[in-house]
Amino acid sequence: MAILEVKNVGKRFGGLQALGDVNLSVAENSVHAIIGPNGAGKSTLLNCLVGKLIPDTGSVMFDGQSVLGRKPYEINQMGISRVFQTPEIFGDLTVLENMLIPCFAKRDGAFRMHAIEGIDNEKDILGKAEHMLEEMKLIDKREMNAASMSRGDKRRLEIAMCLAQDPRLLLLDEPTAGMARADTNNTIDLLKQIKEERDITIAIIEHDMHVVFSLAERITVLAQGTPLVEDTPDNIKGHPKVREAYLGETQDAA
Amino acid sequence: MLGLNKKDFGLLIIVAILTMAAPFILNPFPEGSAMAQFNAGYPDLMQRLVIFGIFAIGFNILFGLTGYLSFGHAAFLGVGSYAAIWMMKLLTMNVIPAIVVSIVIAGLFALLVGWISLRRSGIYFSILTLAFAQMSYALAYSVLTPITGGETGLQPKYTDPRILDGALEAGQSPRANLFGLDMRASSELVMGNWVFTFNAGYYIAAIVMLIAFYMSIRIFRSPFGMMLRAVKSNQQRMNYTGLNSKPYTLAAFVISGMYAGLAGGLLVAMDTQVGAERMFWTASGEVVLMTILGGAGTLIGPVLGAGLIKYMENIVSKINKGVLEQWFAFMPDGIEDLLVTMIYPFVGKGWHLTLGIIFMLVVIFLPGGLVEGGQRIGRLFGRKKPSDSSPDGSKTPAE
Amino acid sequence: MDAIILQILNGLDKGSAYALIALGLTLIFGTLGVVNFAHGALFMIGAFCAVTFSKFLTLSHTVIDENKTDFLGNPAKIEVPYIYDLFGQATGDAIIDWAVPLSLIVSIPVMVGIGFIMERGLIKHFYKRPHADQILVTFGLAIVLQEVIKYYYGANPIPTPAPDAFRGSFDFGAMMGFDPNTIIYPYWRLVYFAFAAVIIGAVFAFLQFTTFGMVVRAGMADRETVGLLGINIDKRFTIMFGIAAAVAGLAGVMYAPINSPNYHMGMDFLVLSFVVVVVGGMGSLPGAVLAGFLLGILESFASMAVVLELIPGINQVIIYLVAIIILLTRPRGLMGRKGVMEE
Amino acid sequence: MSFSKLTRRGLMKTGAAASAGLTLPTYLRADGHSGFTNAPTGSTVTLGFNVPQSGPYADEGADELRAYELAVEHLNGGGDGGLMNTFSSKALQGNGILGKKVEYVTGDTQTKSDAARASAKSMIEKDGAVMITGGSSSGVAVAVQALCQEAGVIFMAGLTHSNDTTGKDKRANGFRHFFNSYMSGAALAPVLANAYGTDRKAYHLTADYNWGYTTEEAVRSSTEAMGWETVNAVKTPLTQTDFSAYIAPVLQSGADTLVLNHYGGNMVNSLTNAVQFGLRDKQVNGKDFQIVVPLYSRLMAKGAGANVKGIFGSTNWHWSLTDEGSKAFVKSFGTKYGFPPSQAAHTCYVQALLYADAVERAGSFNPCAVVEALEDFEFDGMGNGPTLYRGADHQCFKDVLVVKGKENPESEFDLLEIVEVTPVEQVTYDPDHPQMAGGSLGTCNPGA
Repeated sequence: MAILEVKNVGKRFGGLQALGDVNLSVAENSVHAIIGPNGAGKSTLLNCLVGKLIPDTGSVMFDGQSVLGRKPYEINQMGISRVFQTPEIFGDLTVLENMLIPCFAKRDGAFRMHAIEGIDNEKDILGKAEHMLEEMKLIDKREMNAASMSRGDKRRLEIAMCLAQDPRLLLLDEPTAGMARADTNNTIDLLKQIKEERDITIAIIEHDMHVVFSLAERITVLAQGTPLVEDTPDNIKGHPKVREAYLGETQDAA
Repeated sequence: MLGLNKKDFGLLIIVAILTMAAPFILNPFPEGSAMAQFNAGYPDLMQRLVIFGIFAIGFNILFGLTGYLSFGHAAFLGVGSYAAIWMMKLLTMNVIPAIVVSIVIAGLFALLVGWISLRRSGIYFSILTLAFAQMSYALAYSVLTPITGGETGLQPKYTDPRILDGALEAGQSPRANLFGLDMRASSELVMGNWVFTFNAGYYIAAIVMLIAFYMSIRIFRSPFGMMLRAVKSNQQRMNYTGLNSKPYTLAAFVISGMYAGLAGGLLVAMDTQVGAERMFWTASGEVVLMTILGGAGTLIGPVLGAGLIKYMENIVSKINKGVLEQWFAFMPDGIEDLLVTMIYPFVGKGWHLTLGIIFMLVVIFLPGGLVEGGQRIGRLFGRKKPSDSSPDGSKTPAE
Repeated sequence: MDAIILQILNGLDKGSAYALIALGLTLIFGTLGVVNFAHGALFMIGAFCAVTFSKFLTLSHTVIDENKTDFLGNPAKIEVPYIYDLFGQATGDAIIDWAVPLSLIVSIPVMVGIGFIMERGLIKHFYKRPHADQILVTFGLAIVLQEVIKYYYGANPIPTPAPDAFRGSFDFGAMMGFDPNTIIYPYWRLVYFAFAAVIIGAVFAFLQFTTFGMVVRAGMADRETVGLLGINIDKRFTIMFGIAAAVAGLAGVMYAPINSPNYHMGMDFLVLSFVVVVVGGMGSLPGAVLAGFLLGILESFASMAVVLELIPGINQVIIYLVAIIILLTRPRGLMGRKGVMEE
Repeated sequence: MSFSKLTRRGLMKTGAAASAGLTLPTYLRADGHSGFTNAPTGSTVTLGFNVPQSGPYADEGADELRAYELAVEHLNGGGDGGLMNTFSSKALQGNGILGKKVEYVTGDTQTKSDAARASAKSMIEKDGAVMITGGSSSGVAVAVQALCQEAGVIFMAGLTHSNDTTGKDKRANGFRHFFNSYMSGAALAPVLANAYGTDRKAYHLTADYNWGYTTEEAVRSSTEAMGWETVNAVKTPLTQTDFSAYIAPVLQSGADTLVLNHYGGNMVNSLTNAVQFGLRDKQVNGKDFQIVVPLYSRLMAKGAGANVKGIFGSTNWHWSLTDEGSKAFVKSFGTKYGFPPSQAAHTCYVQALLYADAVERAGSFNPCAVVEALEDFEFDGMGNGPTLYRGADHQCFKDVLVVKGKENPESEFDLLEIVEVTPVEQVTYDPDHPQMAGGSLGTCNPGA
């Protein structure tokens, strides 16, 4: 069953057709990768899914409900979490606080005037946050300012923050971009582990073929704003069209 | 204790002790001595110190936590003041309804201004708030004169209707009171050459300030407070974490507007008069300066900043040439003249100069404001472990 | 009709003052990323350059005139400017009369110097600091500067008249076929408008057509990249600060005959010029100029008696009202770039 | 703890309770209950001089302060005695006030009512001032006057020209020596009619706040009574610095006279702008265009420079007056400071002396006694001719000067020439005149 259904989505920026006629279906509990050369429209598509952009045409259904016209925070509350290319965390806050915020968002919704009771008294939330940190091996950094962590740790924290909301769909935007090989492998392992332990669907945009082929169960290749092929990794590897349009170019990108 | 952790409770107790003992602490010099000029323990200034403390505490909830720099907060103080004085003119000289109404009206006005201004961020937000405040000032000073008294402001008169109070004897000045306790009532304690004044109004204002301070600690330590700091840190992440930052910032804006209204109401309760200059942009700027000077985002910083500025304004501005000559009278004539000439430009009518220099020195050398200065001194002497991770964010300078 | 033409003329003149100040403010903001609250003070110092220069020209020695008495009944002391001794009375008077235009020559190096000192001594250390800190430190500096001026010149305005040749006003009405005296405009204000146009044009040309300007523009767009190219952008920014200070100062010099300078004239303009800059859009030079003229014209229209009868008090709030409307309809002002000072 | 309704320096009635819990030896003030705020107990008496020291009126404030210092010197027997020699009342001995040496404290009003009240309060509460005086605007005067009424001290207003100070906002503890808008109008109108004729069309520019309103009303009603027509009256914001947009349309309106109801910086700028527009070189309705400035001050005239030449206005006092009082004052002020005093300095000096004299005559610092001594007090020799401090509204009634900007000034102080000394009868009005209506003095408040 498809949890995310993208139908006939198109988006123009002035004279530029960023997305042509995108149809995409992400099956529940799968890992689905979207690849494509630079300018293929991957990020535009992603932004259409999370409410940052509104497509000109077509529909985006998540779990049977349309996400179009909803604000990012509403879409998030529906169960879609997003990991950014460069980790977006609360740099001025401590690691623990970074973890607490999604926990509160999960429990209290988009806004709650929760101004009197101290955080110290929220034992359930604190417990959950610390548990997540432990799981992500960040617990010894809990009092650290998030901005002062290493990039790898920031990435882990961001993923942990997304997971704390128990999303049904996790969107990853080039999660290993700019990472050293060791960090990349750690992230792959982390994502694999997440997949094993949770009922979660993962959609990933990635340049790095190593990452894609290690994780993905299905792959969609995007070129010039339209999907070229959609298939299993094994089939994609050998697909002549893909080689021609894409893989040649990725060698320098990766 | 009181829902606070040990450290915060300690801070609250220290502040409570300081405010309660302010009549002693602010009057360290004996009457008649040359240094008595520096005594600040008289009712009016003590009242102003705590009232502007409230104003700055409230401003800090908005600016210190969310990073939204409002340049129009004096408008809420002014609106609160006008609301309070009209309650005193129409209803009763009892300060309770005046203060309550001033909070409510300022809150409503802040809701309106915030709802519009928060559509923009950064400097665009600052200018929007400034525009609203300047319009309020300009209108209050001119076309709204029938409501605001314009240039001459409003004072209660014995001819006002005041439906809850009995009619005053002709010629009696109406006095602000709390169920009969006159705000201006004072007792004096004479100890040797020292005179300490205990003023009813001051203690009421101080208690309100303590409550306001306590509330601000609770807000800082609450999930709401954390969300506000999240707004400042990364709005993008906040939105993608399912949180709607608008109502959070609007709530912070309204709360700080209500604090400003409370300060405005208290000003009227202590000194029953309102003038439109209270809303001029320099007054809005002043609270920004108080907050940054003390340390934005810290709990106690704004109170310290407010205290410093008001102290300068009221004490340093009163040091005239005669006073200087009196100080240095014991020195040989030439040196006396030299000292007087050197110091004179910085005191009395030159107090603005000293203020400007202090602003510059603090920002240049203490980016975190006076609180950072205190921490440095503490580290120097106390060898206490610096509290880097203190969740009040005192470590990170304000944006 | 004639009333409308007159107010447009007025608005252009008013706007040229706003535009000049906003231009300097935007130059500093756009190149250095610094919010300079001391910019109004620079304008004020410019005006006081004119005051000082005319004081300097009238430096006098006293001659006791036994025939006249002063207010206490003592023999009067007559002040004779040294310049009379040098050039004779007629030439001396002519030079004194032209003090304001002449002081332009003096004020350029003075203002550039002040700009250099400010940038190297203070502002430089605040590039990486939060905007709030920049505001506080420059505000402190503005207070210090104006208090220093007040200490030496007092709080009263000091009359600094334009040369006699520019006294009176030009009758546009008669020229355009209206009744005489319906559209008159003072010569000096026309001079001011022309002067502002020249300065604005010169700044734009400088940024557009010189290599220096191109580097600075590139730096405004992306400081790091330009730095990577090995160009010493800091030095250029210092020069830019000097230019901005000179623009503000010259605006002040020429403004001195319009309103007698006083020590707080900078603060009076500060808030207004920030509104102009923001309405124009942070970091946009054409925006600043456009907004300056737009607000000037609107302010002039709002002060017409007919308009005031219709909406009492509109002249008090027009600028702020327009600012609110523009910022709500155009999120980044008229011509602002995305992401500049929105955090 | 029980609170006694005393402010500082007054005696505590029941303060003993306050010290009950303290182990240190405590003493109550030894003096007896004197029944009013800040009753002077020692050998000195403290006066509070509350003048603008920062902001646009700082120079005027500085001149006021000079006058006060001079007054204190004279009261304490120093200097040449100044106006004490010419003052019709001879109660002052030059030995302070009631034998107590006069001391003073100063404060900065910033020309803001809040700041003025704060500094007045600090003088009352901290320094024990028994009288507050000074100020350079009506907003401040009204605010501080109301404060002094509440606190139970006397307020001797400085420069305040609005009708409201002794009109709708008058207070029993407050007194004004300075003249007001009504008097300006009443004094100016006949002179204007005389000089410019009775069929003038006037265009008013009015500062958009209380003082502007009362001045416009006063000048309008008295000039209209002379036959002038008011073509238009436009309000200008207080914060306006460039008045071109208001002045440019004046000629189009068909007006031949421009009345600038502005003061301070506003007046300097609007007058400078008007002259720049060349209005005074124009002919309208076959008449020379004229400009009028209802309230003149020499300090402001100095700011406007040559632009004041030939322009009519009114003033409270001018140093070129030749009566004995004025001469004495100019002499002692000029000798001490090297330049002639401004009208602000004069009114402040006189107010300080009048207060001291009233205390001497009343034999008490008690505000109610002082009020009684000042009410309906007639005096002379203070530079304005015979003067009455009217009991009904605490306003001084005296001759008003109509002045004109001098064409050929002989010195930097010689900017105005006296055109006419309007006799007091012509500027006197009923206490319940419509322009003054709506207020009530109440009764004097001695405070504690």
